[in-house]
Amino acid sequence: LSSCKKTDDSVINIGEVAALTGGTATFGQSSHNGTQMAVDEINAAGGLLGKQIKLHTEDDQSKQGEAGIVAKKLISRSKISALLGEVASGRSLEMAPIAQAAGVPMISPASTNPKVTEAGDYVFRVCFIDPFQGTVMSKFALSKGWKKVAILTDSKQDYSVGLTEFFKKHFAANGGTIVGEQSYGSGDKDFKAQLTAIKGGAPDAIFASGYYNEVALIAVQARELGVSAPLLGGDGWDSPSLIEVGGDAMEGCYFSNHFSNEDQAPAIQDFVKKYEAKHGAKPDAMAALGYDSAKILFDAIKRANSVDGPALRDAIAATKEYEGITGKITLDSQRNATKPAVILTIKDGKVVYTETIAP
Amino acid sequence: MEQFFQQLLNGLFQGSIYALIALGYTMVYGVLRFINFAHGDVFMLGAFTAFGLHKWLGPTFAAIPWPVSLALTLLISMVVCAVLGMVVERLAYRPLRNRPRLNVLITAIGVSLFIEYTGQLAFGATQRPFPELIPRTAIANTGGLTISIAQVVVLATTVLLLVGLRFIVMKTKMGLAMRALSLNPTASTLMGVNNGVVISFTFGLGSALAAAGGILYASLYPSIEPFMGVQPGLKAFVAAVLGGIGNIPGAALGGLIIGITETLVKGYSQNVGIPSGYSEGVAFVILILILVFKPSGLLGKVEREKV
Amino acid sequence: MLEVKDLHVSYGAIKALHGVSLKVPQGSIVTLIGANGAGKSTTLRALSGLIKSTGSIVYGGKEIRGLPPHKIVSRSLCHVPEGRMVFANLTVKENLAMGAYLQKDKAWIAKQTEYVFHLFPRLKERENQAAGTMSGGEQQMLAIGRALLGNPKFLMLDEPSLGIAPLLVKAIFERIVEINREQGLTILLVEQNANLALDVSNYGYVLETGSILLEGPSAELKANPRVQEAYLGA
Amino acid sequence: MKRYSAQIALIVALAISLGVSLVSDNIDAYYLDIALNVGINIILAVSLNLVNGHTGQFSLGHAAFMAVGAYGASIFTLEASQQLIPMLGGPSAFATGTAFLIALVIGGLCAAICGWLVGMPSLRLRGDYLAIVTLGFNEIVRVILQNTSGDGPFGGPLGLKGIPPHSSFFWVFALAAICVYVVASMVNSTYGRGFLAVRDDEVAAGSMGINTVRYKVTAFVTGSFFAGLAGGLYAHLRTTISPEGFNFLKSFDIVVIVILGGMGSTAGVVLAAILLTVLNEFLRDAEEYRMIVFSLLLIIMMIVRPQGLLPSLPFLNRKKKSA
Amino acid sequence: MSSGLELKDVTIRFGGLKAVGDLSFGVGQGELVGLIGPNGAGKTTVFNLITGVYTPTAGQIHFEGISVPGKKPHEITRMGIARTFQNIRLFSSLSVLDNVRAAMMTHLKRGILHSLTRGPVFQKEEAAIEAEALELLDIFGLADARDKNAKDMNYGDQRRLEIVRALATKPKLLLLDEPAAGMNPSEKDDLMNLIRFIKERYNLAVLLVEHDMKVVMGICERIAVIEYGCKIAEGTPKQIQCDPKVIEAYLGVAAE
Ligand SMILES: Nc1ncnc2c1ncn2[C@@H]1O[C@H](COP(=O)(O)OP(=O)(O)OP(=O)(O)O)[C@@H](O)[C@H]1O
Ligand SMILES: Nc1ncnc2c1ncn2[C@@H]1O[C@H](COP(=O)(O)OP(=O)(O)OP(=O)(O)O)[C@@H](O)[C@H]1O
Ligand SMILES: [Mg+2]
Ligand SMILES: [Mg+2]
Repeated sequence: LSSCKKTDDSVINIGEVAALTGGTATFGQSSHNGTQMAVDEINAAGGLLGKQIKLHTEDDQSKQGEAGIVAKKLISRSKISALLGEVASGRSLEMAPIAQAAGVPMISPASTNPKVTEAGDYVFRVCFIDPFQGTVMSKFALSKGWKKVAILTDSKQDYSVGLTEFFKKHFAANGGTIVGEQSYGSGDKDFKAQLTAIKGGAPDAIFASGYYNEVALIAVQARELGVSAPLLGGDGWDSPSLIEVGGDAMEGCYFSNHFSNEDQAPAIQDFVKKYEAKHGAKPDAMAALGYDSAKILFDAIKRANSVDGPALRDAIAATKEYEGITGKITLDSQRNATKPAVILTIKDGKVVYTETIAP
Repeated sequence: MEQFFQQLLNGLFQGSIYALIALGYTMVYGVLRFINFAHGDVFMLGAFTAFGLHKWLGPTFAAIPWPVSLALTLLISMVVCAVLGMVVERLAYRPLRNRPRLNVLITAIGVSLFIEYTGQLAFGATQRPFPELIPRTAIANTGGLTISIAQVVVLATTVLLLVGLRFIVMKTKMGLAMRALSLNPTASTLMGVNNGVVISFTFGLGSALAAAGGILYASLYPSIEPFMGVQPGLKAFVAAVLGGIGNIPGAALGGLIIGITETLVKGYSQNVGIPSGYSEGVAFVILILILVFKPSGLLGKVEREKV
Repeated sequence: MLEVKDLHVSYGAIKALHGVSLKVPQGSIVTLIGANGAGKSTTLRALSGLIKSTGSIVYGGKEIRGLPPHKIVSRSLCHVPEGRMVFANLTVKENLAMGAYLQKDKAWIAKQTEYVFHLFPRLKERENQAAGTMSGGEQQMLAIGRALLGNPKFLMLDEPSLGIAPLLVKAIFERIVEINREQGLTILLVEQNANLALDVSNYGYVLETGSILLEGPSAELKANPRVQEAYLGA
Repeated sequence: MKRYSAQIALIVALAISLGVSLVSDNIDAYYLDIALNVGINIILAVSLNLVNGHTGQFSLGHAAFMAVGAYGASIFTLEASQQLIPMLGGPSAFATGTAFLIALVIGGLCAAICGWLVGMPSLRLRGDYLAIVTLGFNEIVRVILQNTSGDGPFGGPLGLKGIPPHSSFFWVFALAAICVYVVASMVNSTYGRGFLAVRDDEVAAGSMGINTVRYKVTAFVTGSFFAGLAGGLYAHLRTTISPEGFNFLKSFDIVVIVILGGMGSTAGVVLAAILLTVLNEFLRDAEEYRMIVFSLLLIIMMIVRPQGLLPSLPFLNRKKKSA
Repeated sequence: MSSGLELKDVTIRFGGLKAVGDLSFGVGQGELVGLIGPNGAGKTTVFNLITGVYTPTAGQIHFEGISVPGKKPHEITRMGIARTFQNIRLFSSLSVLDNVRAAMMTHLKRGILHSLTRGPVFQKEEAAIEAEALELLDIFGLADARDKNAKDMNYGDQRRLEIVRALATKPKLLLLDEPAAGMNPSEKDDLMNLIRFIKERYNLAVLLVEHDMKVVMGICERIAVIEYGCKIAEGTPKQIQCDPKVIEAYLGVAAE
C-alpha cells in the first residue's frame, strides 16, 4: 500500500500550489510566473548545492479543499523539500497544517491574513500582513487630512474584510470618522446602490479594500454618479487592468503595495524587464512576491547547505534584511515579513510611486 | 428623497439588464424545458466577440457614429453566437433529445464548464477593458439624478426584445410550433413540424439574445473575463423562475423586481445595521418567498393537470 | 396507394412486429384488428416514421421507410396517435392551427376548421379552453379534428372510438365513411371495436403477436368463426 | 442466509473499515486522502440520490446541508470537545472518538433540521422550481456564513481553521457503509416503493394511499442528515472550511455524480463517486486542460451512456451494500 | 347513517364552467353501479371529487358516514376508496410487481425504520406482501409480466394493471374509469367476468364509468346517467335503456 516510488536525488524538489484556473486564476498565474522565473534563473546559474531545482506546480482551481489535497500530493508523491504558495489566505490555511505536520517548510508569497503563520514554525510568508497594511492606509489618509472616509468591503474575501477591520480600528482611534460602510461580493459588477448611499455621507475619500477587478468598476461608477472623492486601497489593486478598465476614473487614487514596478532600483528594473520579455506584461505584486518567496527559499537552502526540514526551517526563519524585489525582508519571530510598504498613486494613466511607509 | 429616487433608478436599470438576460433564458426553457446553464457563457462569448471585433476593426468603428457601430457590433456578434449556439445544440444536446431532462441538464453544465475553461485558456484569466461602444456620458443630471446613455439603451433594448419575442412566440407560426414542441414533441412532428429546425432556431435565437445581453452588460460594466457570465446567468435564471419560467413578460418582471429590491437592500440595509453584503442573497430570498405563496411564479400559469 | 412488405420492429430486445405485410389501395378503408399487444399501434408508428423499422413501406410508388415523421406527414399521410397526444397547454383553436401547420391556403384552413367544428360542435364551444383540461372524449375529438386539418390523403386512425360515447362513436364512423366517399380519403383504421370496424371497412387484417394471422374482405372476416370467437365476442 | 446478506455486507464493510484504519498510518498520505474523499463523496451522492434519484425531487442545494453539517460539527469540536473529553475519561481514543461521533451527529441533526425547514414549504414545488429554491437556499447559506464576523463562531469569509483531523478511514467508511445501507434498505422495501411511486406519478401515488408529502420530506430530511454527516467528516479531514467551498458549484458536483452513476441506482452512484474522485486526480496532470477534458468527458458520457454507469437494476440495489 | 358512498348536491366549477352541478347519488355496500353520460358530462370529475383530487365548490360527499371533502387523496384511499385512471397513470418506471407493492404499502403495520432492521419480522411481512401481490396479478393474468416495466406493456394490460393496483389498496369501494377502453369485444367479456369475480371475492362496491353499453348493461345493478354535470336519469339497466332522455342524449336510437 505504501508508496515505493523512488525519489530522484539528483534534483531538489520544490512544490508550488497555485490557482492556475478558476475564479482567482489571475493571482495564481502571476505568482506562478514569478516563482517559475526564480527557478529558471537559479537553474541557469547552476542550481543549488550542485543540484537543479525541480518545481512541481499543482493547480488548486481556486477551490476550497483542493489546496489541501495537492499539498499532500506534493509532500507524499513528489517528495518535496519545501512548499511555496498559496496566494489566498484561505487556501494557505488549508496547506499550513499539512506542511507543519510533515515537517516541510512552507512559504506563502501573498497570504496576508495573520492566522496563516499561526499554524506552526514551518510556515512563513514574505508579504506584510493585513494589520500593517490597514494601518498604513489609515495613516496615509490621516496624513492627507482626510477625516471622513467611507468604506467599501468585499465581504467574500477575507483579505478585504481583514484590511477593512484594521483600517477602521486605526482610523477611528486616531481621530477619523467612518461616514459610511458598505459591502459587496467579488464578481459583482454594479455598485451604484452602495455608491449612492456613500455619496450621501460626503466622504473625503473612499477606502475600497477589495481586489482590482471590482475596484476599477467601482471607480468608474463612482465618477458616473458624481462622486469625486479619491479611492484608497491595498495591494489587491495591483494589476495593469486596474487602469485599463478604470481609466480616467482611477486618476488620483492611492493604494499601498509591496513594490512599485516603476521603482528605478536596478534590481527591480532588471526583474521588470525580464518579466516583460517573457510574459509580455509588466509584473504585478503577485509576480514579485512569487519571485521573492522562491528566492528567499533558495537563499535559505544555500545558507543551510541542506534541504533537511528542520535545518531549512531554521535557515528561513533566520532570513534578515534580504534584498527582495518587494523590499528589504526580515522574518520576525511570528515568521511574518517585516518590510516597508509603498504608496502608489495613479497619475496620467500610470502608477507612480509616492512614498514609502516603514513598519 | 433624492437619494431614494436615484436608488430606484439604479434598481430599474440594474433590473432591466437582468430582464434582458432572463428573456433569452426563459424562451429556451419554455420550448426545450431544460435549464440552459450555458446561457451565461454564451453571454460571455457575445461580449468577447464584440471585444475581438473592436480590436480588429477599431479604427473603422471609431470613424462611424456610435449607434451605427453599436448596431453592427450587436448584429455580427449575435449572428456569431447564434451559429455557435446551434452548433452546440447539434453536437451536445441533439443526441439527447428523447432522454430524461436531467441528462440534458448535466450536459448543459458540461457545456458551461467547457466554454468557461476554454475561454480562460484562450482569453486568459485577467479581466479586459471593454471598448466604449456607447458613450459613457450622463445624459441627465437634473436634480442630482444621473442616467447614462448606456442605461437608456439597455432599457430600450429590453423593452424592444420583450415585445419582439412575445410576438414571435405568441403570434407567428414558428412560435406556435415552438410551444407545441415544448408540450409534446412526438405530436408536433406528426403535425409536420421539423423538430430539429425549430429547436435549432430556438437555440440560435436564445444565443443571439444572450450575445446581445453580454454586449450591453459589458457596455454598462466595462470589464470582461471568462467567468463574467456565471453571476448574471444565475440572476437571470432566478428572474426567469420568479416571473414564471417559460413566461416572457414574467422574465422581464422578475428581472425588474430583483434589480430594484437588490438595489434598495444594498442601499439601505446598512442603515439598519445589516451589512450590504447580504444583498447577494436577496434575490433568492424574494424567490423563495414568492414561490412559497405562488408556486408557479408571478405570471406563470398554474398548470393544473387534468387527471 | 400504400404497400407494406415484411415490416419488422423491435423495442430494445422485445420484437413487436415479425414481418407484417399489408396493402391499402387508394380510396379504401382498411382495418387492422387484433388483441391487446398484437402490434397494431406499433404498425402505425412504424408507418409514420415514429419508430425505426426494417422492411419496405411504399407509398404512392415511393419508399418512405426511414424518412423522419415530418417528411412523411408532408406527403399527406396523417396519423391520429394512440393516447390522443393533444397539446395540453394550447387551446383547442391552437391545436387545430397546429394540425394545419403545413397548409398554406388560409381560406382552405378556415373552411376545414368550420368543417371540423361542424363534425364536433363541442370543440367549437370550447375553442379557447386548454386542451389538457378537456374530458377524455373531447380530447379524442380534437385529435381527429386536428388530423383532418392536415389535409390528409391517407389517414391512420389509432382507436378513434376509444373513450367516446356510443352516440358519438356512430357519428364518427359515419363521418369517416363520409370523408372516405366524398373526399376520396384513404383510411387505415386500427380499432378494438372490431364489429364496427369491419362494418365500415372494405378489407381487414387480423394481427396476432406481431404477425398477420388472417386477412380478407371485411364481410368475410366478420363471418369467420375464428374471428368471431377471438375478437367479436361471440 | 441470503435474506440477511444486507446486514452481513454491512458488518463486513464496518470490519474492513476498522481493519484498514488500524494500518492507515502505512498508507501514503495522498492516497489515503483520495480514499477518504471517495468515502465522503459516496455519502454525499448516495444521500442526494435518495432525494433526486429515488424520490424524483430535484435538489440543487446539497452543498448547503453539507455546509451546515460541517460548521455544526466543527463548532462543536472546537468549542465543546475540550470540556467533553475529560468527562469521558480523559484523552483516550474512546473519548475523542465519542466526542467526534457526537460532533458528527450534531452536524447531521443541524442539517436535518434545516432540511426539514426548507423542505416543508418548498417540496410542493415541482421540478425546476424546487431546483432553483434549493439552489437559492444554498446561496443564502453561503452568503450568511460569509457575512458573519471574522471573530464570531463562523469565522466570516475565512471560515474555520484548526479543526482537528479526526476523519480517519474508519469513520469515513463506516459512515459511508451505514449511509448506503440505510438508503438501500429504505428504498428496497414495500414501504420504500413509495419513494419511487412519488417519483413516477405523484397524483397516482396519492390515490394509492401514499402520503406524498411525508415521503418527500422523509427523503429530504434523511438526505440532509447524511449530507450534514459528510460535511462534518469533510471539515475534520480538511481541517479548514470556508463558505465559498460550499457554493452551488459544489452542489453541481454532487448532482453530476448522481446522474453519472444512474439516477436511483445506489450501486451506480457509489461507482461514480469512486470513478469521478479518482478521475479528478488523474486529470491533474492535464493542468489547465483539466476542466476542459473533464467537461468533454461529461458531455460524451451523457451522450453514449445517458442511463448512467449502472442504471437502477433492482438486484444490484438489493445486494451491493458495502462501500 | 348509511354505509357506502353518498353524494349530496355536489357542484364544482372550473372558472365559468360548471362541470358538475347539484349532483346527488349513492353507492351502497356491495353494489355495482354504473355512471354513464356523454363525453365531457363530468364523470371523471365526479371520480376526482370523490377521491380528493378536486374539492367540490358546494355539496357534501360522505363515505361510511365520514365526510370526504377536504381530505387528502391518500387519506381517502385509506378510508377504503380506490380508483383507476382514465388516462392511465401507472408508476411507469416500476415493474408490474412493484406497482402493486407500492399500493400495498398502506397496509404495513410498521414504518420506514422497520425496513432498516431487515429482521425476520420484516422479511416475513415482505414475503407475505409479495405473495398477495402475485395472487392479485394472477387473477388478471399478469403474473408472468411481474418483472416487466409498466410502461413497456400494451394498452390493454396497462388497464388491467390499473385495476390490480387499485385492488391492492384493499378498498371497500372501487371506482373504475373506462376499464374496458382499448379492449376488443372478447377481452371485454373477460373483463366483465373479472369485475364480477373480484366484486364477490373481495366484497366490493363498484362504481363503473364506461362507454361500452354491453359492459355497462351487462354487469351493473343500477345506473346513473349524467349530462352537463347533472343527473338526468337513474335506474336499472332495463329502465335506462328505454329512457327517452337517455336515448336522445347518449345512447342513440338502437341501443343493443
Ligand atoms: N415503448 C415500448 N417499449 C417496449 N415494448 C413496447 C413498447 N410499446 C409497445 N411495446 C410492446 O410491443 C407490443 C405491441 O404493442 P402495441 O402497442 O403495438 O400493441 P397494440 O396492438 O396497439 O395493443 P393495444 O390494443 O393494447 O393498444 C406489446 O407486446 C407491447 O408490450
Ligand atoms: N381542470 C379542469 N379545468 C377546466 N375544465 C375542466 C377541468 N376538468 C374537467 N373540465 C371540464 O369539465 C367537463 C367534464 O369533464 P370530465 O372529464 O369529468 O368528463 P367525462 O364525463 O369524464 O367525459 P369523458 O367521457 O369524455 O371522459 C369537461 O367539459 C371538461 O372540459
Ligand atoms: Mg394500441
Ligand atoms: Mg372521463
